[in-house]
Amino acid sequence: ASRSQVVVTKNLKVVTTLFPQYDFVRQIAGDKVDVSLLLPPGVESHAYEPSPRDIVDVQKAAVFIYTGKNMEPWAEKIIQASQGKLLIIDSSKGIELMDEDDDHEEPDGDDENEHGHDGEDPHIWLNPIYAQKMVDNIVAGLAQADAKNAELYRSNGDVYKQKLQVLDDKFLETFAQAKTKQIIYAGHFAFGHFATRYGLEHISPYTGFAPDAEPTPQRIAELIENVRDSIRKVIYYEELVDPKVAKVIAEQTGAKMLLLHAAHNVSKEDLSSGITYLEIMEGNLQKLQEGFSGK
Amino acid sequence: MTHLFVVDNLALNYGRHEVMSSITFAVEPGDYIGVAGPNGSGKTSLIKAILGLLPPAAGNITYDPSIAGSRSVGYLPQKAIQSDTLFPAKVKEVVAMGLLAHKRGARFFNASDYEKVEAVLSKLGVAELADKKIGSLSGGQQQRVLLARAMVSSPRLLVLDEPTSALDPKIREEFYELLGQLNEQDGVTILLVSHDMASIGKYTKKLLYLDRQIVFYGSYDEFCVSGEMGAYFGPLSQHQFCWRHSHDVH
Amino acid sequence: MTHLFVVDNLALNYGRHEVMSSITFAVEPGDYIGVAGPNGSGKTSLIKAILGLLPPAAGNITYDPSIAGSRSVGYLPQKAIQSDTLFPAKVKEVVAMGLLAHKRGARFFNASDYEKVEAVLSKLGVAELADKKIGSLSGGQQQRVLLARAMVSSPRLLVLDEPTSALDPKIREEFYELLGQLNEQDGVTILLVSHDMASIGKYTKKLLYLDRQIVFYGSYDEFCVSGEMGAYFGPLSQHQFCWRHSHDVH
Amino acid sequence: MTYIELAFEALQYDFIRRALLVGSLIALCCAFLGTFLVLRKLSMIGDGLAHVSFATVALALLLSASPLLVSIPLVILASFAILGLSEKAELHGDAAIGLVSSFSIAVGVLIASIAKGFNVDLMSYLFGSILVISQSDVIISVALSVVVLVIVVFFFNSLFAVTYDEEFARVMGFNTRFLNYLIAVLTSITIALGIRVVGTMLISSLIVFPTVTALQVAKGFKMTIVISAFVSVACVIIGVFTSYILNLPTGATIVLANAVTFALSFSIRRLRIV
Amino acid sequence: MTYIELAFEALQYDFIRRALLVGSLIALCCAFLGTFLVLRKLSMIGDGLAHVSFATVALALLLSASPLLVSIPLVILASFAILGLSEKAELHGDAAIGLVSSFSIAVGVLIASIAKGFNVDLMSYLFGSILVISQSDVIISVALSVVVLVIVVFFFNSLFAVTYDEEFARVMGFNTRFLNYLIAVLTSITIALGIRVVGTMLISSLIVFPTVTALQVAKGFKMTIVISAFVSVACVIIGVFTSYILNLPTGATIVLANAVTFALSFSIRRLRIV
Ligand SMILES: Nc1ncnc2c1ncn2[C@@H]1O[C@H](COP(=O)(O)OP(=O)(O)OP(=O)(O)O)[C@@H](O)[C@H]1O
Ligand SMILES: Nc1ncnc2c1ncn2[C@@H]1O[C@H](COP(=O)(O)OP(=O)(O)OP(=O)(O)O)[C@@H](O)[C@H]1O
Ligand SMILES: [Mg+2]
Ligand SMILES: [Mg+2]
Ligand SMILES: [Zn+2]
Repeated sequence: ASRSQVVVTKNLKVVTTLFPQYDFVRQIAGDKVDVSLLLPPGVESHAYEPSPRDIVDVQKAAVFIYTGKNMEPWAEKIIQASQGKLLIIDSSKGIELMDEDDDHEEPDGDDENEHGHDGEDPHIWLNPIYAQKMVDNIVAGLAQADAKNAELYRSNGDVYKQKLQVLDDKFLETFAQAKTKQIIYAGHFAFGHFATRYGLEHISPYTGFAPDAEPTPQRIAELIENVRDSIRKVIYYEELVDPKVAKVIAEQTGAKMLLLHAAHNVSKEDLSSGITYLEIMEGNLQKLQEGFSGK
Repeated sequence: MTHLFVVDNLALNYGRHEVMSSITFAVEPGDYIGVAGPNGSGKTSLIKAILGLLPPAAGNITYDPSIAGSRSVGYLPQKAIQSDTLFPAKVKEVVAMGLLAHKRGARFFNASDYEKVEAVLSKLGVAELADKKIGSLSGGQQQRVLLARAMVSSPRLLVLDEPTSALDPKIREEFYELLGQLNEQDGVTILLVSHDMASIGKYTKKLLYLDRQIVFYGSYDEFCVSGEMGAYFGPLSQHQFCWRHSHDVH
Repeated sequence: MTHLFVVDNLALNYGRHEVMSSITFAVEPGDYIGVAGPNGSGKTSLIKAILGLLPPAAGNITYDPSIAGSRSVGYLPQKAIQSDTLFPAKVKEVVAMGLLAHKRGARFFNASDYEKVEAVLSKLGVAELADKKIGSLSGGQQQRVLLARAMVSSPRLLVLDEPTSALDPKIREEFYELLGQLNEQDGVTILLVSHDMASIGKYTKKLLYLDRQIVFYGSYDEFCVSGEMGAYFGPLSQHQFCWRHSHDVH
Repeated sequence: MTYIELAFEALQYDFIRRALLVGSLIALCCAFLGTFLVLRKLSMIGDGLAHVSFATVALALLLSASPLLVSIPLVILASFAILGLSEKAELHGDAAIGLVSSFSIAVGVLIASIAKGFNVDLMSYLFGSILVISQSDVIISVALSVVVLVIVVFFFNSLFAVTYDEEFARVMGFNTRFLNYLIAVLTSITIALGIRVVGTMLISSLIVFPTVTALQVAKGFKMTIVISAFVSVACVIIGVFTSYILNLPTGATIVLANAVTFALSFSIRRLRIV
Repeated sequence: MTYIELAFEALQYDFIRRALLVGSLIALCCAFLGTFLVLRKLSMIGDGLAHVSFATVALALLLSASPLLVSIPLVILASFAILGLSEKAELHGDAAIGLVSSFSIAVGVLIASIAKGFNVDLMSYLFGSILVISQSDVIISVALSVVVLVIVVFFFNSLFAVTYDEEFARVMGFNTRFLNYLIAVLTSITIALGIRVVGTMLISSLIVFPTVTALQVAKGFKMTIVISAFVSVACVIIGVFTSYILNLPTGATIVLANAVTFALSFSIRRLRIV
């Protein structure tokens, strides 16, 4: 059961690392490309080990799309292992520059030793404005790789960006009426760019964006106090992990647990049922509405 | 008289390496048997088989009910110097272990157990070491502690593999006298492996001489009289190892 | 004559536990010294200090250049029965180890080294075990292998801690004769710890009797004549341990 | 606020009280079993069985079964394999752990690859944190800890005998097989549960640190286990409060408390105060 | 396509050729060092030092330094700590590994917490996969492997002596301290590099499996190390091709190849064929 046994088509082969890019490519290119998701659903980059054909697939593909080296450090190595023809799209291109702090150090040339810049949140796709930028990057890359369909990609991209704009507007409108703007989140807070975009407050027991730091007891106590003080007793949790922190807080405060899906990756069922980025974000909108407003 | 145990046509192997075969003999209650033989002749292996530590390749060993299940056996292994000096065990804890065979259920100790431990330690001259860590003792001291462990439960059968190899002469004599008492007064059956033919001759009643088979099994006096002694230990051996006898004969 | 090594006012401790103190004596080249004393009297500790394995708490030991840096010392530890039976080492590999002290740089073996190994194994009667795994030998066989390791490099000084405790009588005699030859013919200096006073009396030239201090250091004959023997081993000891002497005197 | 006030503040939270209760009980089990494990050269078993759990969770997800229900029996089997290998293949305990643990990770990775992914992150399913123990985990932990403690106390002398000298124990008529498997089962349960409830990091440390600390100062076996139990529980309590007061991650703080205690007892021995 | 054709197809890819080259060299180093490590009860050192690397990467990120440059010296230090502890604190090797490894994870977690978390998954920064070895890693690996192999061969007899009987080696005038630290340094370098290049899972297995396989059938030490080296390299080669042909993750397949080889040699011994 391998992707390489699929009936030979002349379609462009595209490999993406995470779900958002995967979905963006589907929206932009439709059936003009064969897009595949490198990371199996539900697998953390930790436990992920490519098989040789995964790598051959990446090499045989025309386009490889990833989020950036903070999100997928291993992607760098896959890129290095590729020989030549592969077109690599860093979908965060340009966004990083927009986000850059003043004290950003210049890379010292040796990209082996590049490391994550503190405070730089890799979850750019959760901000629909950045998502549009990603779409631009992907469209540009696909157009370069497959010039004869370039026009189609551009127009599909424009249509999709329009949808993202609508999504953005809906969020703005909803949050304008909200009674509170605080997200009490029991997971690793991926919604940094999202919160900045809509002027939301957020509180999470974890300080980093990657799941390495353990929560401290005071942070959990703080969360409990916050839930107790809030008008709507709601605690949000993250996708694809066992929501232990949320459960404990819910047990102590009687709060309601709601899933806020950061869309890194989706479950097997969701993937096969063809869930989209927009559907996930609409779901998030509903959940947030529930927490922020009256009922 | 019923046998304490009977070894019947026993063969012992390690993997494909055959150690001994066709071993047949019986031990009576109250026997005091010295087991001797050259290095590698199978003494330790035979003893391990008797204790159930080495499964026979052929033949079998049948025990009298009084010692079956090994509740009344004391054992001193040849490797008496504890290799793991880091193990946190006090001398008295190690010796008390010897009492566990007689207990059931939770096997907790009581006051009289600790008295027994102290008594046997004094008998072997190491009472003042009771609270020391076993790994910090000298070679001979460790051997005495393990002797104490073998003897503390007053077993019906004592199996000792070179028990005096690291003991100083004074303690050695005292130890043999103690064994003699146990055998004479309490009727304890003793199997004692040793290379010290003089002591075997002096203290034990019977000799089992092995060399990958049974060369001799019977009373020590007979061995001295028979040609075997000279054959195995050279012309002078009679004088040397049949000490009490040679002097009687003089 | 220059000393082989001099022990000067030595004291040895384990942690806060004092083993011995004020030990002063000198060993001459060609000496053959039996070291005796009760269990726990500090024999092994003293030997370890001489070999540089136990740092002195006070005093010091000075060596003649010929043995300094330990390139010409053979050693048999008391714990001769290898505890780790799983270690994959053939008898000849273990014995060859004894030759490494004389090598420099990469310390590889050559053909003559393997001849030496075979020669010493034959001398100790274990030539046929050369290709066996050390862990599969009997206690006495292991002791012989470690003896071979101590002797294979023809060292100038041999330090043996109870080397015959597990040997059978025949091999024991042969071994003592071998030691005698080495001492007489090759001038090897020997320090031999043993509880076997009879053998010490019979084979060694000098006695070092320890009991947490030096009780006696001098020729064995003097020890027999002096009152010490009787004091330590009881009235009969003279007859028993001064064997060759008592018979001379008769 | 003073430290004392902060400590009292901490106590008002359910999750802190649970951490103290469950943490202390698991610490006690680990200290009791740890002494036997460390002396049998099975110090790394916590780590090894964590790797096994990884594979079992992968399997459970593949079969759509409950991870804990698949995990516990398979972890027990793995601990039997470790025992069996060290007997039959004549390996030291740590080599047997190494074999079983590398093998399990490889199997886990293979399962993940064949299954082409799961619906949840494997690791998060498995790894707990002492701060977020659910109601049901509290009940299971308390019940199992009590069972483990009672069994260890009941068989204490037998377990000591078989740990110190298995051959001698056999001669004395002990069922050494049974005792070995008993330790294996108790260890597996404690570790499988511990990994889920307080995480691998903490469970591994709780097995090694208190015992090794006790070994520095104790001469006898009973003393070792008593000191180990005391140190273990004390470090959990100190760690929980300190982490609250200084706003540090709790598991790591407990491990550090253990490290400090070890350093102390190591110095005591080195300076020959005891 | 037949299997043979698939194998030839595999060879046309650079990344496969790199995997074969670097994999074999690292396997050879691991087999050579593994024999000494397993016999010294340091089988789990690969695992332990992987945990140390976790802490060092956290530190490197905190200090904005290059992870590999911070990692290698600290891993070497940690291996010295393991050695030192097993000497000075009189612990078995595996207990010392347990101490150092739990402590490191706790420190890593604390650093991550103090740094207010990082944006990259620390582990993924560290872990390599045998299939994605960069050009520069190939060069470093080849160079270091050659150095390690030459040193081990040069000191072979001395290392054997000190592993078998350290006391005797000291009496013979060996500098046992030097030799111990030599093994520690070589091991640390091999492991730190191996974790980055082929991942922890593979490096741990390559240390334990081939040696243990060899121990089942070999009587002597030289034989053990030769069989171990042969098995180790053969399993890497077989694993790489098999994983290509059957489309399985390569590291896990190599581990399975090792497990199968172990099972074979275990049966050979049990059935007393040798
Ligand atoms: N590692 C150790 N730690 C603490 N004390 C020790 C240690 N080794 C030996 N001792 C103590 O030092 C004293 C001398 O021991 P040593 O081994 O030197 O005696 P020995 O004369 O060789 O005795 P034996 O005839 O029994 O071999 C003994 O009291 C012993 O308990
Ligand atoms: N574990 C083992 N594996 C393989 N062979 C063994 C093992 N143990 C002993 N042997 C072999 O079995 C034979 C008998 O050994 P055993 O230990 O019974 O001899 P022994 O009479 O006790 O000798 P010693 O007087 O030296 O103690 C020897 O040839 C020995 O090499
Ligand atoms: Mg024997
Ligand atoms: Mg001694
Ligand atoms: Zn994320």
